Amino acid sequence: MFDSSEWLNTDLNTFEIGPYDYRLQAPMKLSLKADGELIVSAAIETGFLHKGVEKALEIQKWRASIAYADRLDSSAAVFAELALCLGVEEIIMLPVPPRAQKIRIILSELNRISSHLACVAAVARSTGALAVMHHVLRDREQVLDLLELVSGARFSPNFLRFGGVKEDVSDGFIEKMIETCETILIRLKEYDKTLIFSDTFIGRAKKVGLIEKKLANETGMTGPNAKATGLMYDVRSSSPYSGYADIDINVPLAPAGHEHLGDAYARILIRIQEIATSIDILKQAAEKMPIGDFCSKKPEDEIIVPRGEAYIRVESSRGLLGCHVVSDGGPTPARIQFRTPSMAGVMALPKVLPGNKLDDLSVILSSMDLGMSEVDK
Amino acid sequence: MAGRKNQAGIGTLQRAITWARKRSLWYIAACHGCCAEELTNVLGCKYDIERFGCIPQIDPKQADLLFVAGPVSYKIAPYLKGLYEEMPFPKWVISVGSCTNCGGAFAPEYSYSVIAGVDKIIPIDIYIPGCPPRPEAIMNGLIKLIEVISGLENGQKDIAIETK
Amino acid sequence: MDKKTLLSKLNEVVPGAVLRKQRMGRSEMVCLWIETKSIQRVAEIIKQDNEISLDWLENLSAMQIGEALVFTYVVSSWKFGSTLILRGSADINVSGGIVSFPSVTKTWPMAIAFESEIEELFGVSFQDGTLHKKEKSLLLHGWVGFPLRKDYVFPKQVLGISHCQQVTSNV
Amino acid sequence: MTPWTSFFPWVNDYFPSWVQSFFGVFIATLLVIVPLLTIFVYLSRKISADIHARIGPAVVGPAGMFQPVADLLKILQRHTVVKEAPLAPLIWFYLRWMIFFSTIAIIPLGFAASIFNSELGILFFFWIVLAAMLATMFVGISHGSAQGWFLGMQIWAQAVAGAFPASVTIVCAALHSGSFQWTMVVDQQGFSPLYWSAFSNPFQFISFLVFLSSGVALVGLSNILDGVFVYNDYGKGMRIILSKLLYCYSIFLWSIMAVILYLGAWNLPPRLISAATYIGGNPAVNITQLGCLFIKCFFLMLVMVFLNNALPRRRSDQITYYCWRILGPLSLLALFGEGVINIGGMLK
Repeated sequence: MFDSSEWLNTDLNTFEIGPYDYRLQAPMKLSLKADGELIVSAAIETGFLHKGVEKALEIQKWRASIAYADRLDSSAAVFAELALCLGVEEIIMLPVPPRAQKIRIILSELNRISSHLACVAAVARSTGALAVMHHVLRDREQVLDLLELVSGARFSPNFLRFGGVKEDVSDGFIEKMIETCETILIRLKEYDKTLIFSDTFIGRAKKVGLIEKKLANETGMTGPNAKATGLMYDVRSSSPYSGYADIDINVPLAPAGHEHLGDAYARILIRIQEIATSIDILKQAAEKMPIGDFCSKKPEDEIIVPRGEAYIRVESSRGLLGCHVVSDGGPTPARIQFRTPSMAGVMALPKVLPGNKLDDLSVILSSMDLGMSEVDK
Repeated sequence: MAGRKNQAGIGTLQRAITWARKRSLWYIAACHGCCAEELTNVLGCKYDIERFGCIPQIDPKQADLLFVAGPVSYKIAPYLKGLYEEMPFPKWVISVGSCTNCGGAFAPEYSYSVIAGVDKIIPIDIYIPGCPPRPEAIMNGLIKLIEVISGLENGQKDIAIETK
Repeated sequence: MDKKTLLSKLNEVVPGAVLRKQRMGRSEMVCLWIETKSIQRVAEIIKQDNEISLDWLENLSAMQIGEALVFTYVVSSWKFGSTLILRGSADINVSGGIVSFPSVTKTWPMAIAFESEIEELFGVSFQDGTLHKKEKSLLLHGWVGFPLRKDYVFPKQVLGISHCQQVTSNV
Repeated sequence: MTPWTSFFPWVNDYFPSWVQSFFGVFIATLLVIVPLLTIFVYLSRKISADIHARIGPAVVGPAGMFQPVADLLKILQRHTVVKEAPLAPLIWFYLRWMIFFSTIAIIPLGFAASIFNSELGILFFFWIVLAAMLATMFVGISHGSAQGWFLGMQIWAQAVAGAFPASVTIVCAALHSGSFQWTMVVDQQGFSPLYWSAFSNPFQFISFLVFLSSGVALVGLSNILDGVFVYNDYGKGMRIILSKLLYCYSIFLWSIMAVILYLGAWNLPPRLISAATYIGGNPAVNITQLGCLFIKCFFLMLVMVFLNNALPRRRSDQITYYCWRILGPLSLLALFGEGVINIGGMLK
């Protein structure tokens, strides 16, 4: 990354980029030392969005813990719900009817598409392509309308229950979902022309924010950021959970010799391809949707969780989301800990930023899609 | 020069200034966590608030309106207060979502690090309930703020926005 | 790498380290209780040994059960995709309130983030890990008390702002 | 005795000529430049909203027509920011503004109306824009903060990179039309596009494209950097308006130069000229010429709006690389080609 020809060996300017800044996607403090235009060293301070979710989960009863799992990170809400529900179901040994599993897959894939579209919109905004940003937000609205049609809420749906789903999916929903999938596939081609393959964007995103495979390995990075560096790990295919077993997923991966390996451009490509795979999964889930009841537990039943613990892995839109649920038989959970995927991104930042130009800071941060409310819990 | 005064005793110059203030509210958004996602959609093209003359600004010195969205932790409270102080008068604050209104899901008995209501550090003009509130609710709060600025008693509607 | 050979290798290299072997809840993952003083040694072995090569610390979570802090290391390997869970525990009421526990950042660098979080929320100081600058700090500087402990009492007032529900007059 | 004052002959015996030209400039600014720029601000917001598939300002007046008026009035009456500005950036800021707006005196508003019709014509314009960019750099440097210094240098590097190909293309255009004087340049071109000098020969077309794209580097995109640091720190209402007006005016200036040099400014078909003289005599002709000039110039300004709002934008070091490595040689090629054609012409 450091081609020494660009060194100015001037004395280093320090740039303090505070919590509220137009270049950052979420509040964090960055203190950068820059030699002219090149960033030399970066230090990050987080913790500004610390809400104490895990303490709140220990105070609330079991029934309310799903709503708090939503609030962990709003753009990847369904995944935290899914992880928590799977954990508790494993402790209670509660069978989940196959129809509910398919509905859960549909919900999580819709949430993944809306989270990736939000990341593409952020990258378009950071490179100045405001038109593409608005078009991406318009298409994201269609996905959010689907989530609202199912669960009534656009972001934190609070739709999953222990043992299944809150309500059945109305029959008009499946057709509307297939129709939205078609329009989004067409829109993806439109983004290719306006943003992805326009040479100004390639110029802005090429060799920017380079993450080597070794660094991704060292910080335990998963999800699109790691797939862009060639690190093949996807929980849906390696250890399928909740009905992913009979759905074949071709996980996008940047091949080893890829000329954009690990930079911001590869991350955006991987996210676009993940949207395509999610659409493919949605179609398969729609075909294989069995008939049956949607929840193996009546809403009015009392939730009694015996002593026990479980560790669940779920593929969230930012990577591996782990949930370690511990219950001591009481009415409230003993301990619920989330292993959030963006933590690896935050840890890797001080090693990714040096060597890049100061103008590219917002491109790097938006292409890594760091969910700060996930990191600070 | 005693301009012609209307029945509320406000001179034409003052009415012109309030007209200008309510029709061009440049806003800056303090985004923390969940409700911030709704603010990007409100800026987006389906629920566009630039129709009301609201341009997103990148610097508090240029902004008149501050959207506070999402749970405000004690660690970011001084910076939020600093952001509010940097804005020139006259300025207004809209608090989006129940986390900033009253602590919401992270009320004081459930969370130790979220301020129970941002009106403990900065004065707030409009409270928008919801967790997260729908974009229509945020726009309704904005229209309510425009009505408050133009001094209409509650219930009276802003004719220009109603007809559009 | 099945359980038998893993256990035998561990016992012969670090005798007496593995206290108990059990299943993790109802899943088929193996969970080994390790005595605190030889955690670093065990971590070293399972990472360097090329048949086991558990080189990715997936998750490090702490919880307080009764009077003890239990640390759960979920370790898996990129090569084989296998997962192992190590358990360590430490007594919580130590004089001065700060529990000391050996750190594993030397073998798994990604443990820095997990450990700094646990340091703040549980009041643990991890011994002789890599000297990492406290990059990721969660709470306000100088926060009194460790929030995730069971006996934690919520603050009455923080930064001059009263931590209570009723709406004070506009500041 | 400019044709504009032919309306009221008594003007000559009361006011000396420099007072007339002063009032000419004053009126030209108030009646022509400022309303044109407010229309441009409104249209740029409405069109960029349309590009983004949304409705632009729609509440103020019919289809949001008076939105710039509301913005203007709001900015003016806003209370001052707490920090009072140190002297150095202020001086350079106002100097830059004065340099830019001094060009109003020499804008050729129509054939006979150019108040100051000198031999230097086009070159005079070009060096003024460059001087204004230099003043911007000093605004940045005297700002004192690392970010201010850094952004000031960035603006100046981008300006110089844009200036070199622009100056070569100006020389090439003057070579084509024989002199730097406005009137001579315009006489070479006719009303129909075939006679425009941009399409007269391939080298002129290259120099037209190079002139436009170097204008984007020199003037068009600099607004992002201005708006970020200097005026915000001491952003009193009036200064924000000035910097916004300045940005729109610099685009207007550059597109007027492009129209005059390459797109056959204010040449009207003979039948239209005779009709205009029949209706209102000489001033009516001037007004139609002015209208023709501004319509053409308007379309070029909308290109700048499109570049700013729709497509992804290059970094400033990529812009300077693009100017030096691609636009520079292209403009030299155009100059060389133009020279060959002239020599060919002379030998004939």
